[in-house]
Amino acid sequence: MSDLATTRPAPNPLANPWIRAGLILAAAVAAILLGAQLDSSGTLYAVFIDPFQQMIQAPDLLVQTIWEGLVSGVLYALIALGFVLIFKASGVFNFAQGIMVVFAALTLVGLYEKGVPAFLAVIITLGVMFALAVTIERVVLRPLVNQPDIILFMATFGITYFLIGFGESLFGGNPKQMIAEQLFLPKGAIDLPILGGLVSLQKIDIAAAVIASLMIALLALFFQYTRIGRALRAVADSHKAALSVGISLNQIWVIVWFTAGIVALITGIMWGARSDVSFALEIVALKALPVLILGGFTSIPGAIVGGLIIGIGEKLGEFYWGPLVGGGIESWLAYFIALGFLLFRPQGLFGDKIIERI
Amino acid sequence: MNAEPINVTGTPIRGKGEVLLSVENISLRFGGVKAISDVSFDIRKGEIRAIIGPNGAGKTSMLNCINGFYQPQEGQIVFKGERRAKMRPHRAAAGGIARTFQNVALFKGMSTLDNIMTGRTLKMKKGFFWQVLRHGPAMREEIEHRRVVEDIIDFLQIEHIRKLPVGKLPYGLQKRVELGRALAMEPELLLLDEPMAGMNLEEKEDMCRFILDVNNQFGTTIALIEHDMGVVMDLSDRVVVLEYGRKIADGTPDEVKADQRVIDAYLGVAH
Amino acid sequence: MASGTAGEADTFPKLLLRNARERASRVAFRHKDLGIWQSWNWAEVATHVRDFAKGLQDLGLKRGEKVAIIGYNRPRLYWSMCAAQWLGAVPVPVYADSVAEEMAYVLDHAEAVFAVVQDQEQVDKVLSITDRLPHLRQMLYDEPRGLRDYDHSKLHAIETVMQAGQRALQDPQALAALTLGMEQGQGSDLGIILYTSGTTGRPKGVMLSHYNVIVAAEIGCGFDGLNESDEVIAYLPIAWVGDHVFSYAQAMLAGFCVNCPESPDTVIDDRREVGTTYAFAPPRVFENMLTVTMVRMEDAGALKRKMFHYFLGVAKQYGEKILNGESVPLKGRLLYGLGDILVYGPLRNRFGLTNIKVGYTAGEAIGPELFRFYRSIGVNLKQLYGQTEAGVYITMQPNGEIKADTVGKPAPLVEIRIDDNGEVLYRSPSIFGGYYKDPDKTAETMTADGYVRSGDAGFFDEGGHLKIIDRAKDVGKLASGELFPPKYIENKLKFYPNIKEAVAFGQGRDHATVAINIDLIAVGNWAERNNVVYASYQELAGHDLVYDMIAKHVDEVNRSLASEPMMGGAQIKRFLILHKELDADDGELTRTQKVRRGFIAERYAPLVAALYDGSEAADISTEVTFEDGRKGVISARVKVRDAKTYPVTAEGAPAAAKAA
Amino acid sequence: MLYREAGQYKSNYASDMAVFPLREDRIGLGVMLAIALVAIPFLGNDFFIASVMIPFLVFSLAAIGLNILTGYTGLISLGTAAFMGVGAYSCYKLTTFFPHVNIIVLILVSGLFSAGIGVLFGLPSLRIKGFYLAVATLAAQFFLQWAFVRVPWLFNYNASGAIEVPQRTLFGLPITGAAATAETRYFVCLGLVVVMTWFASNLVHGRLGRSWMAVRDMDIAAELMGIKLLNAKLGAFAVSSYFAGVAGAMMIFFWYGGGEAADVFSIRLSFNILFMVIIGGLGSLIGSFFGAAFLSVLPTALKFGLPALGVPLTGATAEHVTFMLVGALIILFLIVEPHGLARLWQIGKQKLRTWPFPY
Repeated sequence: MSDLATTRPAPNPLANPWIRAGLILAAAVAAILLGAQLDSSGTLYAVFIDPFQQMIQAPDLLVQTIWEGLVSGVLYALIALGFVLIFKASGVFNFAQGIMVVFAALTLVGLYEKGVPAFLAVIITLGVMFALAVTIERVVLRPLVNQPDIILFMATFGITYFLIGFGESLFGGNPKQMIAEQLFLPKGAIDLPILGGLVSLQKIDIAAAVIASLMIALLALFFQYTRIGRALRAVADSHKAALSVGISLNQIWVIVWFTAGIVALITGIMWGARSDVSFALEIVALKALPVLILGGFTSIPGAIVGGLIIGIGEKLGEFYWGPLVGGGIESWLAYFIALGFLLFRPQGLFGDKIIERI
Repeated sequence: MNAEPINVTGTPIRGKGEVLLSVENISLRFGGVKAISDVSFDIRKGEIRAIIGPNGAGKTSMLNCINGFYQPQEGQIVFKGERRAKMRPHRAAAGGIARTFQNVALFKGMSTLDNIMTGRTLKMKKGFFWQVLRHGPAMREEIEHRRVVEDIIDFLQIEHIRKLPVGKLPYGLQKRVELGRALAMEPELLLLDEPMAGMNLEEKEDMCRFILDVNNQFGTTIALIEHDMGVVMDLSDRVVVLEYGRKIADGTPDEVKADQRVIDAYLGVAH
Repeated sequence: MASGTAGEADTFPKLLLRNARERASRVAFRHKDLGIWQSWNWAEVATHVRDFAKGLQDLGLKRGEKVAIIGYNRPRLYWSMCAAQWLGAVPVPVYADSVAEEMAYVLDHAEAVFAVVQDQEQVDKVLSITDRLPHLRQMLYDEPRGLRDYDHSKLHAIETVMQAGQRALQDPQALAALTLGMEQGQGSDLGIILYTSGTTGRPKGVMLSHYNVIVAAEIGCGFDGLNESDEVIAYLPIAWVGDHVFSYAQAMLAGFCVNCPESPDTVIDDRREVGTTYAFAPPRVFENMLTVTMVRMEDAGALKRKMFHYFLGVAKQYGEKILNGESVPLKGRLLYGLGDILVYGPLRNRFGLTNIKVGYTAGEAIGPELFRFYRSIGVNLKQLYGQTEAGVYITMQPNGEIKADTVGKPAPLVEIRIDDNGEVLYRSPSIFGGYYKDPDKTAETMTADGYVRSGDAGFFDEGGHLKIIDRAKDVGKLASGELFPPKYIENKLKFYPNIKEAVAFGQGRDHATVAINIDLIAVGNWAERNNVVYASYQELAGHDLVYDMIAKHVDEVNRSLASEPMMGGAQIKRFLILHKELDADDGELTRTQKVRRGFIAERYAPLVAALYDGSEAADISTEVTFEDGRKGVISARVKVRDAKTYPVTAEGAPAAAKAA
Repeated sequence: MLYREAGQYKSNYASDMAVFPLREDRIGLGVMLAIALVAIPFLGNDFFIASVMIPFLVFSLAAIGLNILTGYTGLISLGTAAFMGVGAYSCYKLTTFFPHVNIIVLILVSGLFSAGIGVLFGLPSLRIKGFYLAVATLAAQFFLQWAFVRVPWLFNYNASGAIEVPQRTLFGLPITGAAATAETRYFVCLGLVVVMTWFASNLVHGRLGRSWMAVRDMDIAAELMGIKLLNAKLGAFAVSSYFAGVAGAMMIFFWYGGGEAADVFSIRLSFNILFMVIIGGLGSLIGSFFGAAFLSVLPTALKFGLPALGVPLTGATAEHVTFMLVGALIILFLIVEPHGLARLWQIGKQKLRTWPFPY
């Protein structure tokens, strides 16, 4: 009992000269940036009142925005899911998840372009992802076992760079069209009259949400009811425990990375069907980081909820507040949302409480 | 001299000073679990005070409260006449409380010398400008503190590992370096959390000697947690016994040894 | 005292003042302490010693009284010698590692009134025997650690004594009086008493005057051209005449710097840091360095190992010749130059011998291979033969005339005569004035015409170089009447790295036998390479394969004995490997690590019996003293092996005949 | 083998605490400086100096900055490029406000702005650690990068969004702008990098450096030693960002020119600098140089080296191969020597010291 930890006292932030200096600086920077953008008269109104008035005045637009946020949130969540799977089972913070999505999608499209039938291409792509998992386990993870986290983290950077170069030299750097139709993914939109306006829902988005939900359910079942799934959960708790169950760590890593590969492929198909398949997705995949921060690195529900919060928050922010500062705030808003959460819950929404022992 | 040989007369003078620190009705909870309930005791200037008790008695938590790492929900701590309910650890350090840890908490990537030098941080004043130049006042300050650190190294007999990274040292030596780092703060109150855990007999004897010498030579007040009863009884002037977060005895080693509740607690009776 | 004294300065305090005048700001002493080399120049040392002398005087030290000095090599302990000499008192350095018993004898015998000691350990040791030291009045210590609570009525820190002296000397009259007292000292005054550890019996106090020691120092300084720019590291016991002459007398005379290491464990690193130019070490130190070198090189990569051994071969071929200034073909010079970059230079660097001008070894015979190794890599290593009674120097090896198996020519000013029984006798201005309080022993040792009996048997070879066989009284005879030189045999065995010690028996017996101590480092390493598993020293020592290996060495020694004049009869018939290391703490070795043959024969009587009664093995249990002073008993069953002996060869026979 | 330590004793603490206590190391440093000052300008052509050496110096400085934060203080940052950008844009603005002040002064001052922004984004480091902190720095990266594009004031409302590097002189010699020769720019960069490396070395060997490392190794213990965590961490952020800022300003003014300023300071540059630090060795200044040399020279070497070896490469393929190689090399390095090139250097030096012994 003597070692049990408690939460540390929160210091009075204002008492610290650094924080005071920081706040003054922050205010100064904000003033400079905003001052350069806004006329001084309507700033407060534009920030705190006008957007909400707009929401109330045009609820259909609000619903539309939220729906779009929801959909991109689902995709963020899918990428984050890949992260969580690997992090839970092997403690590796897999920076390469984003590029695995691109790589999977590119492989699929590339194969199809080479004349392989669509569904066969899917199967071959799965095979490629399996081969990738085995290779990564053999070449990267096994030699690096027992290294500190940051080393493994950096190794996934290496994987990322390698896959970028490899993918580009195989498939070229140009954006490609996803073979959505060939995979019988629906096209077109459903227009719903809501709250006095029309809200347009893309069928592909609905499909994405459904497929994502299905996959999450499948994963849950897999973890809950299969021997391997249970072993994976055991390994998350303790590597030794997993070994005592009689499953080799190496196998587990292959399975986990392969699972993450499947998730990546599905994410890639969905994402590709909405926009192009290109390496730009790599940067988008970084959005999974704030999602993970919100959800906690080890929680699958956390990844989903986090993804939705980030997706919706981002779209609302961009739509209602973005124009105030010249737009494009989608590129960083997600991180600020996560940061805001972090300052209040450093361990994330669903993460385990941080215990400080001494 | 012809008649009488030179002999040793000095017995250490300690445990007679005024109260340096007193713990008043401290309670500490983690969520619903009570780690410490309503414990009071005091530490007098110049004494060696042992805190003993079975595992989970709240000993380390007690030390953590004393140096501000944990905030007790109830009660107060009076240190050098100053009453406080809350204190940041670095404030406690500035006030003259140093400590070592149950599981060695050294700075593993740094050398023995640098580890002990960090103990001097609070006493180093030269600002950023001089630090950047590392000449003139900054270097003089650095040398001045190096001298103090070398005295400590000499005192603890760790000359041969002066420039080695501490991460690879044997456990016993790490404990010694950690003690050195705490001593470098020139504390008034030194908290030692199981200074002899995991040591062999010889290392224990060395450590005992160092603790006594510190107390004796620098007049440092020491509060220590230790499991080895022999060591506790030999070293300490007074002992406080905790069990399940409560104080069950307080007194000289002999008094405590004779206390029925202590005997029960240690023999596992009457739980 | 014409040539014997350095001008006016005929005592050490006077030499010190001369140095303070002539080279005031040159560094005189360094001590690795608190992480750096704390330094004192001659002017500072002179002031400290003067203050110290005054402090001692005020504590009641008087002319002619004895001051015991106990501890490792510390500047303040050296200063205490000089401070005592300043007052006309006589310093008596004592081996720091001697047990209380030995110390009690020496301090009592010397009638020491003051004891200047290093630290708490020595204070405690002296305190534990004070009831046997009626003369002891005051004790001083160098390191105050742990001594705070001791009764300080008769115990003082050197620092406080010096400070008190300094305060007292503010009075110009006191200063004048103190200086006057010092100037009254003469070269012929008793300068120091050095107790010899002695292989048998009680230590004897060798009395040396200032004149004796200064002459000895002059012999050495002149012989090798030592000057004020030299650096020496003081790490051998201060009670040993060698250290006294090298680290005290010669430093005072030539004005060079004495470096005191941080602790006995850090000598190698400290020596490397200071880069000594003048070094002394007993053979075992050199041997140890070579053993460690070879052991480490075993772990090096194959290529590096090959290169290393190749260049050692080059060095063997040309190195000594180059050092001796002989002619060497250009190819040899080039190869040696390359080797110097790749191997010899770095090796000297690791040994801390980069700047070495001359290195000496003495005290024991050094293995010829070992000796040549150091010379071949460019270390000017020499042997000397000396004794405390001689103020150290008896013979020395002049540059260019260095042989591994002799100890050189008579040192300057030294005359040598070989007695009828083969014993070496010597006479020089530096020989001692007698044993303290022991006229009988003095008379035994000194001849009427002023020669000193060395107690060693030896002979001059054709080149006029002295060759020492053994202790004169130890050169015995077998029952057959053939010569039995035990040390000679032992040394031949000890030249093998695997053998750490050997003790030969045979006096009055039918044949020679030996008990052997293996070298744990070398044999342990061999065991590792050969997959020999062992749990303890005892187990390793008793291992059959180890016996086989040692048997080979014994066999080689026998061959070599068979080929030498007069030695053929002393071949080893049987041997055993001892189950424990011979240890000075158990009295089996002297403090200078020489074997005490008689004591060992007694202590291991059952083993010696087994060596002669033909049995295969014998049981033995011996009491041992652990490092912390506790005692315990070790028992073992020790195997005995037979060794092959060889007929005395033709080459040896005529020589033997001639001698006869 | 090259070391002769005998006789190199220290009789005072100042020399014992010197950064290079061994004479051979000081000689080595001297040789390297001589090569940088004399051999390279004499032997290298303009292309080599402008496309290899100047980038190397700029990256080295940025890597030192990140190393102070990540290697010495243990705080991961993925926003180095943005902090470099702050330095670059500050410097640009300063040149417009103070056209007569020497450019070197302005570059050094622009680092202060970067330090300020660094502190601002370092504030969360008190509450959050590890990967969580990486997100805070990503926020800085994306926000600042956005600002470089969206705040026209920063690029003086230039229609193209580019910033123009004005011509500035030092002792009458043009050191920035089109008229500045590669050599002069190189010498200025070299001077700045040498001086700032010396500053960094002073800092990490002193009280601040020890505080940083203490926070890195065991923050709780550091706090109980009286080290204020917030001060130590923000101090590290400030110093780190200062170095990054100066490097950023140097990058634009001495190397890149202002054309693509907003694109240069991208997340990819942040990653590259992080790789330099990791491959070079965390917590090692010399490692920062190694890492920078490795990663800045490698692409150039591949681009021109492979065709020279007879491997035909189009521009695009070369880029792809570079990516793959860099990725593979990162993994290889992490496997072979996770402590980076600096550790290899250390081991090599140790081998030379103990030569011919293996240890």
